[in-house]
Amino acid sequence: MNSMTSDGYITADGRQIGGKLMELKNITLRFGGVVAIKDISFDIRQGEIRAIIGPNGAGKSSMLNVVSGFYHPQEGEVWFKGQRRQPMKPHQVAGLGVARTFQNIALFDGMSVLDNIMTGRLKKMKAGFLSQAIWWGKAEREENENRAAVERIIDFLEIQNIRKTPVGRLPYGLKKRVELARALAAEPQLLLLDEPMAGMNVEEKEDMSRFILDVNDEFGTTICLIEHDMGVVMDLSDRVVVMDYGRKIGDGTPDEVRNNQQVIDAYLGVAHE
Amino acid sequence: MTDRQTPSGELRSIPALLARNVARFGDRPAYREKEYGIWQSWTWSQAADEIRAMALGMLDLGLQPGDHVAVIGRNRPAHYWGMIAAQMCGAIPVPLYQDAVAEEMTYVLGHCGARMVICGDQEQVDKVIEVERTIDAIDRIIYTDARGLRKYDHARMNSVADLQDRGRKAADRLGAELDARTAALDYDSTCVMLYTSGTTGKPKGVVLSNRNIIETARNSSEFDHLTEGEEIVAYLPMAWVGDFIFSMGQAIWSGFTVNCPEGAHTMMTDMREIGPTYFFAPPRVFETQLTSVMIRMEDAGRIKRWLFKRGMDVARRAGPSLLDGKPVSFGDRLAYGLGRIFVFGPLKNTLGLSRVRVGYTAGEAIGPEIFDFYRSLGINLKQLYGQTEASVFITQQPDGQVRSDTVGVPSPGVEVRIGDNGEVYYRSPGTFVEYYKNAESTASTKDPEGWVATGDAGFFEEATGHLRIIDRAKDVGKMADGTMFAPKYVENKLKFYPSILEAVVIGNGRDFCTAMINIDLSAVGNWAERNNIAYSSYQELAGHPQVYASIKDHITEVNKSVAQDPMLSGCQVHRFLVLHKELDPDDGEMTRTRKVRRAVINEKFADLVGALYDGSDSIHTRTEVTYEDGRKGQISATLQIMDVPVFGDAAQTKVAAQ
Amino acid sequence: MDQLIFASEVMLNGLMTGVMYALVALGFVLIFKASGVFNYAQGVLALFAALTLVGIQNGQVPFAHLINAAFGTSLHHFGWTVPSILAVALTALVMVGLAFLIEKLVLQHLVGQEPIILFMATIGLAYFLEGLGDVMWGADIKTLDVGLPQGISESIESVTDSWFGYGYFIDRLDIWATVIAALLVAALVAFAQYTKQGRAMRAVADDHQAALSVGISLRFIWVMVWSIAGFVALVAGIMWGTKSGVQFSLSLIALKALPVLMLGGFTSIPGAIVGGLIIGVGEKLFEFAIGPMVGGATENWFAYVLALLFLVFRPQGLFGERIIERV
Amino acid sequence: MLYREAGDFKTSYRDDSQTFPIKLERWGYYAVVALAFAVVPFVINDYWASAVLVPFLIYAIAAIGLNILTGYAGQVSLGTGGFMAVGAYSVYKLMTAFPDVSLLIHVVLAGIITAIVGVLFGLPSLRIKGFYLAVATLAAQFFLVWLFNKVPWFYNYSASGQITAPTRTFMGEAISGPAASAPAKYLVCLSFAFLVAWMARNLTRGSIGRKWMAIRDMDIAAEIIGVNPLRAKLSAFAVSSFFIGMAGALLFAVYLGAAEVGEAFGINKSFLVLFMIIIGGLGSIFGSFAGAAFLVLLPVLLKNLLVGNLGWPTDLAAHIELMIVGALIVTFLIVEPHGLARLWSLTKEKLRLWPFPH
Repeated sequence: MNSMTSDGYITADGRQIGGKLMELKNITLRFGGVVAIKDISFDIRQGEIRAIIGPNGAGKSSMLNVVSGFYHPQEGEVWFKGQRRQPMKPHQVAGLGVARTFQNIALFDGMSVLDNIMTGRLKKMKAGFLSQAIWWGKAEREENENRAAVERIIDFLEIQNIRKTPVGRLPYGLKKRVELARALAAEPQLLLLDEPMAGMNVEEKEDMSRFILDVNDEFGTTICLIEHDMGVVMDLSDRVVVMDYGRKIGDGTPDEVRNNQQVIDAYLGVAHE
Repeated sequence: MTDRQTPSGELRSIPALLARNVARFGDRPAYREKEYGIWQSWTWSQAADEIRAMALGMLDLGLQPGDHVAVIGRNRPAHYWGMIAAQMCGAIPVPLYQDAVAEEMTYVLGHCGARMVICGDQEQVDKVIEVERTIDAIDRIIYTDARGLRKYDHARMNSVADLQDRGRKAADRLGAELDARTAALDYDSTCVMLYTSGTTGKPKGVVLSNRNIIETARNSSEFDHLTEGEEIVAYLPMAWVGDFIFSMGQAIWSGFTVNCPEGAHTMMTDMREIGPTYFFAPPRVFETQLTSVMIRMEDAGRIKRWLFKRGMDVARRAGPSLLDGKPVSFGDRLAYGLGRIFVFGPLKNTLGLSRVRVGYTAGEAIGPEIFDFYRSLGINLKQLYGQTEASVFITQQPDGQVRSDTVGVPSPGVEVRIGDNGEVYYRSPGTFVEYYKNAESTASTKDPEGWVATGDAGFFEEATGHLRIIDRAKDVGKMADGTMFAPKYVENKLKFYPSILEAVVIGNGRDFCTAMINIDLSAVGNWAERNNIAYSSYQELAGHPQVYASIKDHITEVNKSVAQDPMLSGCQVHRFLVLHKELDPDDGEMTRTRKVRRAVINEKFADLVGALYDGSDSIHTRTEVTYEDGRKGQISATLQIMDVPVFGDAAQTKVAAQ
Repeated sequence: MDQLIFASEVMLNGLMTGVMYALVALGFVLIFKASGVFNYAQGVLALFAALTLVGIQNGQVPFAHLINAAFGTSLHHFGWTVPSILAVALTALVMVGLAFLIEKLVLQHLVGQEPIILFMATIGLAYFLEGLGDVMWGADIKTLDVGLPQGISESIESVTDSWFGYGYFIDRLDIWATVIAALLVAALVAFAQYTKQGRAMRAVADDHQAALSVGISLRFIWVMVWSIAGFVALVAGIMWGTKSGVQFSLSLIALKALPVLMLGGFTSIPGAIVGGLIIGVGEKLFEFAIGPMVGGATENWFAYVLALLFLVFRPQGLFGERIIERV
Repeated sequence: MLYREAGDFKTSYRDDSQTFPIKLERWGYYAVVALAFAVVPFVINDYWASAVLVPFLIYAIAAIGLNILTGYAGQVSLGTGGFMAVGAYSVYKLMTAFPDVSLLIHVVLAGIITAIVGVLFGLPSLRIKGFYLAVATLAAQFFLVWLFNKVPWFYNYSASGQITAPTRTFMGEAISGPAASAPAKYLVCLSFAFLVAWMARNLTRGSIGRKWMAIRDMDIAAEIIGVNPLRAKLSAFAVSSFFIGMAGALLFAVYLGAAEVGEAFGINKSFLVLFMIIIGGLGSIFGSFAGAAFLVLLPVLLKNLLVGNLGWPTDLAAHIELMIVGALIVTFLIVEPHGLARLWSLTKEKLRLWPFPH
């Protein structure tokens, strides 16, 4: 835990970044014979915006799934909040304060925007079965308290006017925002964004970037995002990990990465894409 | 008028009234705001606590009596509270237009020397910080919405919440001080300062005393029997006197509820949810709403459209009379009842107007058809006439005496007289104290007896005693015999006919009026085709006898109606001609905004004017014109001049002329 | 020793029933593979086929009841009878027509719906067809005879008797049924493997889009598989019908086939066959061994419980493709 | 058109999330409840009770139960008949074993027993999905029916193998057995239906309900945001079976009076209830009532029409009914998979926007 307080750093825009929130040590992940991730190590620090980039098929998604605890690497260790994380069921990871969004939106189409976001707070709702059945006491109180919390997020992401709309009817951009809202509702310490800008037009991307920055600024949430669109990431994130063919080929501030030969090769597609 | 009695008790200030409301309506809702998905509500006592906390906070931050506190932001309870809190500290609230750009703001903030500025959000804060570069009077910024301000330097900045914490902490220390200052407020101490969005020159700071606001609020509330049960939606700019009277003056006098929408974009839905019982909107709001209704109905199915049409026909026929309690045939009553169920009931409901008991429109003249549309739906929409200097009310329409062409009778406590130049003067308890730091324009607007010139010309109808506004006073002249000459009044009546595009009425200082007409080429051309009248040019069409005939009929009609108003009967058009060319900005005959330049026309068409008055029945003229490409050219034509029958006593003056 | 011999006889019977199950199950698998529809109506198809067959054979007037009820007439038979072969052929035609209608009126409009919706739709279809069958041909139990030999086969009895001193009791019909079923199964497998349409069908099963892109008409495939299913149903109908008369209970063979599918996997033809045999033998043995202790009639549920337990440990069935979850 | 919502605003989340947020509907609801409890009992006669209202209420309970499992939690079950049987036989055993305990308590206990059985048969749902599960639930159906058929203990060794409900009273009124009056039966079922609907609404509006729906809409995502699938699914099975069990108990004890498991709780019962929620609307409590009403009334109407008016033979009518029901199911699945409930809400939207089209 001492590492939490030690070795922080100051970002370009003068934010104080804390110590290690999560550290991945020599992670290797295989599917059957296929090696998706080969011996990758990096850390995510308190309060920073950390990006994992790389060309399609570089293993970014697998990496994020390791971070989120959905995949269990065959080799290597995952340290979170100063403790080694043992393999666990996905629904247990949520309890540790990790929330995520998905590359291809994973909202609950049968429910309204509000209900979708409310699901983000399920872990916080403890009312007993009976109390809920008769909707008395704790159940109702808890429902209203959490609604209030969720409404703040709705207000923050400026989606008041679609509050009661079924998510099925929403355009793509808004769905992404609702998904972000759902993740925020869990008040995570670590927020994972899987290609938050995928398939967005320019101004949607700008909106999303603004929200990501605001989230980090307003709630001090640590954010780890993966994205293959290099441009956006560079002016968004404090530090960037670059992956290619399941290996780490670069790690550092956007500028450092930008001038890294291997990265340039990978992106200018010496190899593929 | 200074001897006007003060209202019962010692209710000589807004804070005093607030205290009264806490005592009288303590648990009734005072303010609501749509936020976080529901209508957050504050009872009068809760609001009073919030306000007191803010006031103490301001005190703690060193606000002095007589300081000015600017408020910039959308309608929010916190902003209204801020103003009351400032008053409690003996300071003067100054609400500003939130869309004002930095320069305007710089002037105003500099002019009033605001010590403290309450800002709605980051945008406003940024502007104020911008202003601070040039103005150093400001030493505190209070903001309501913290979003994005986290990283700002908070040395001289507080959030409202923070302000209130300070206040609550300092309660024991400063409570007494605050009460003292509040008690010190009397009937003639300044209540608010409002800047008139000056169309000409710099904006002027209108100083309104507690007397102005409270007397006006009381009189107008009694006039419309407003109770603590009313619901209003506060959405008009806080800097505008109207909002201050409705959402502050009347609200606190009658103790009714002020509802603040979530934001501009949700205005309509919020309006629908609340369903106000007392509603004010400038004509354009009603216009846009009506158009949107019509557009939406276009998409409806045939049955619905038919139903709507039928419903509205009935409404137009029976609605207004029912509203004014005039007798209506049983059949119409029945039809209207059905219409209420199937058409206007739901319609009013979707527009959020179904609970409106009293509605006002003012500002500029509202189109009769729009006005009637809302009236016929059974909405008691009325007109009032007022201005900032009067704390709004000069005249207003009593229930059951509502018409689209008058602005009603003098509001209670207001004296109105028509100057000999036809200009409307008023004197009332609402009459403003002064223009801040601007003695001479104060003097020029308000004479020693307290009469204020509105700058509008108008007259009272003998029959009804209702005031009718004719024109801006400066455009109103005198005939030779001294009767009023109001060209615009007549011209507007003429232009009401589609075939008449422009009309220039002449007669200032003359024995009788004459007119030069421009026909509307599209309308008349259209008419010509239908009656297969061949024509090659505007000039030819303009000279066509049938056209002349129809124009003559129109003018005759107008004369008839003008003759109705004794004061204006002198303005009947005795002779007219149809111009051989269209009045054109390129020829300098009109402004770019298509306002007639009388002077230019008088000298350019001097010969025509002469002919109009020397009794000749035709005149040959050459006129210089500018073509599209800028080349100049000459056109010549022989114009026919026609006499028009006139009515009433105006008939003699004509005889006299010959 | 005797126990063993009895058991073997039981197993033999089991195998023969198993083949029948396999046959019905195959109908499901074909439709499922080609159209992703889990066709609950399969059993009712069999009933409907059998009813139609009988009806045609005896020259019944279709909808006689309805017409009589509506117009107070009293039609029942045309008064002629149709030779079995012809009747079977005609019935087959009817089944093809039915397949066509089903595709046109139902499947077409449910393209792209979740499987569960399609499943429920076929339940509705089952109800409809059952009702239709009864309205067309009447609900009374009918005997069906297309000339299949019946009764205990003495030859087998005597042979086995001479071998183990105990004569197996085996119904000729069962033997015939088994043989025909086996042939049909073989034929279908061959069809699926080696004919053009068969390959097209499998292609559709594997990937609709791809199939479309190479110009295979989904609608044709569907009509085809439903016709085949109809034909299979017809055969099954004949067997069961001959054995125990044509009546509502006949439609329950579908319910028998379901566990077979769960066991074998909905998408696997060999699975259907193996599953069928396992269930057939399993339930007979279970009834033979445990039945008496719990009051018998265990066939009703044994297959299900077996399949259920099995599924819990191998959700995709014996030969079904593995289900992989991704984020 | 009918709606007048101006001025109907919410100042607390409590008001905003109530079941009938719109004033008009709230009053309508109160009116219906008042009517059902205060007026109907005095005008009801035996025909209406036994032909329409009582079965309607009982099936509504069952439909709500199945809707919890299938409509909300997305787990299709074809075992409803079997679970109703569990309810029926439990209540029978309880009634006969503890004659002096109130029947109402027995009904609830029967529900609880069914809930336990339901959870047992729900276990496979953790491994198998969609119609694999649907088919698997048939196992419950067949096994349970067989069980009650073959084990004499369940039907107290009665010669006929039938179970017959003895007369039980509540506050002196006979509510089961031949002596029970129409109003008594009606009121008992109404009270249960009302409570069940109310509980179901509460459960589905809160966190449990959201867990169920999350699992239904996208189980992996649900798991990642922290829903424990085991708990969610089993709780759905438990609640669902609890309601269905009570429905079975009432069906036997109050409505039928005597039952033979095969025909009273056969697989057709399972389908009947499934059809009710398809036609009524998956994931809607109102839909459960609508569906139940529809499928209870349809046969009555057809019978009156075909047999009563046209004098057609009963069996023919029955077969035509089969066809119609089947056709309706298919039509609904094609045209409006969300059933009557959705149709209703669409109409409602139109009315609220009236006279505007959108």
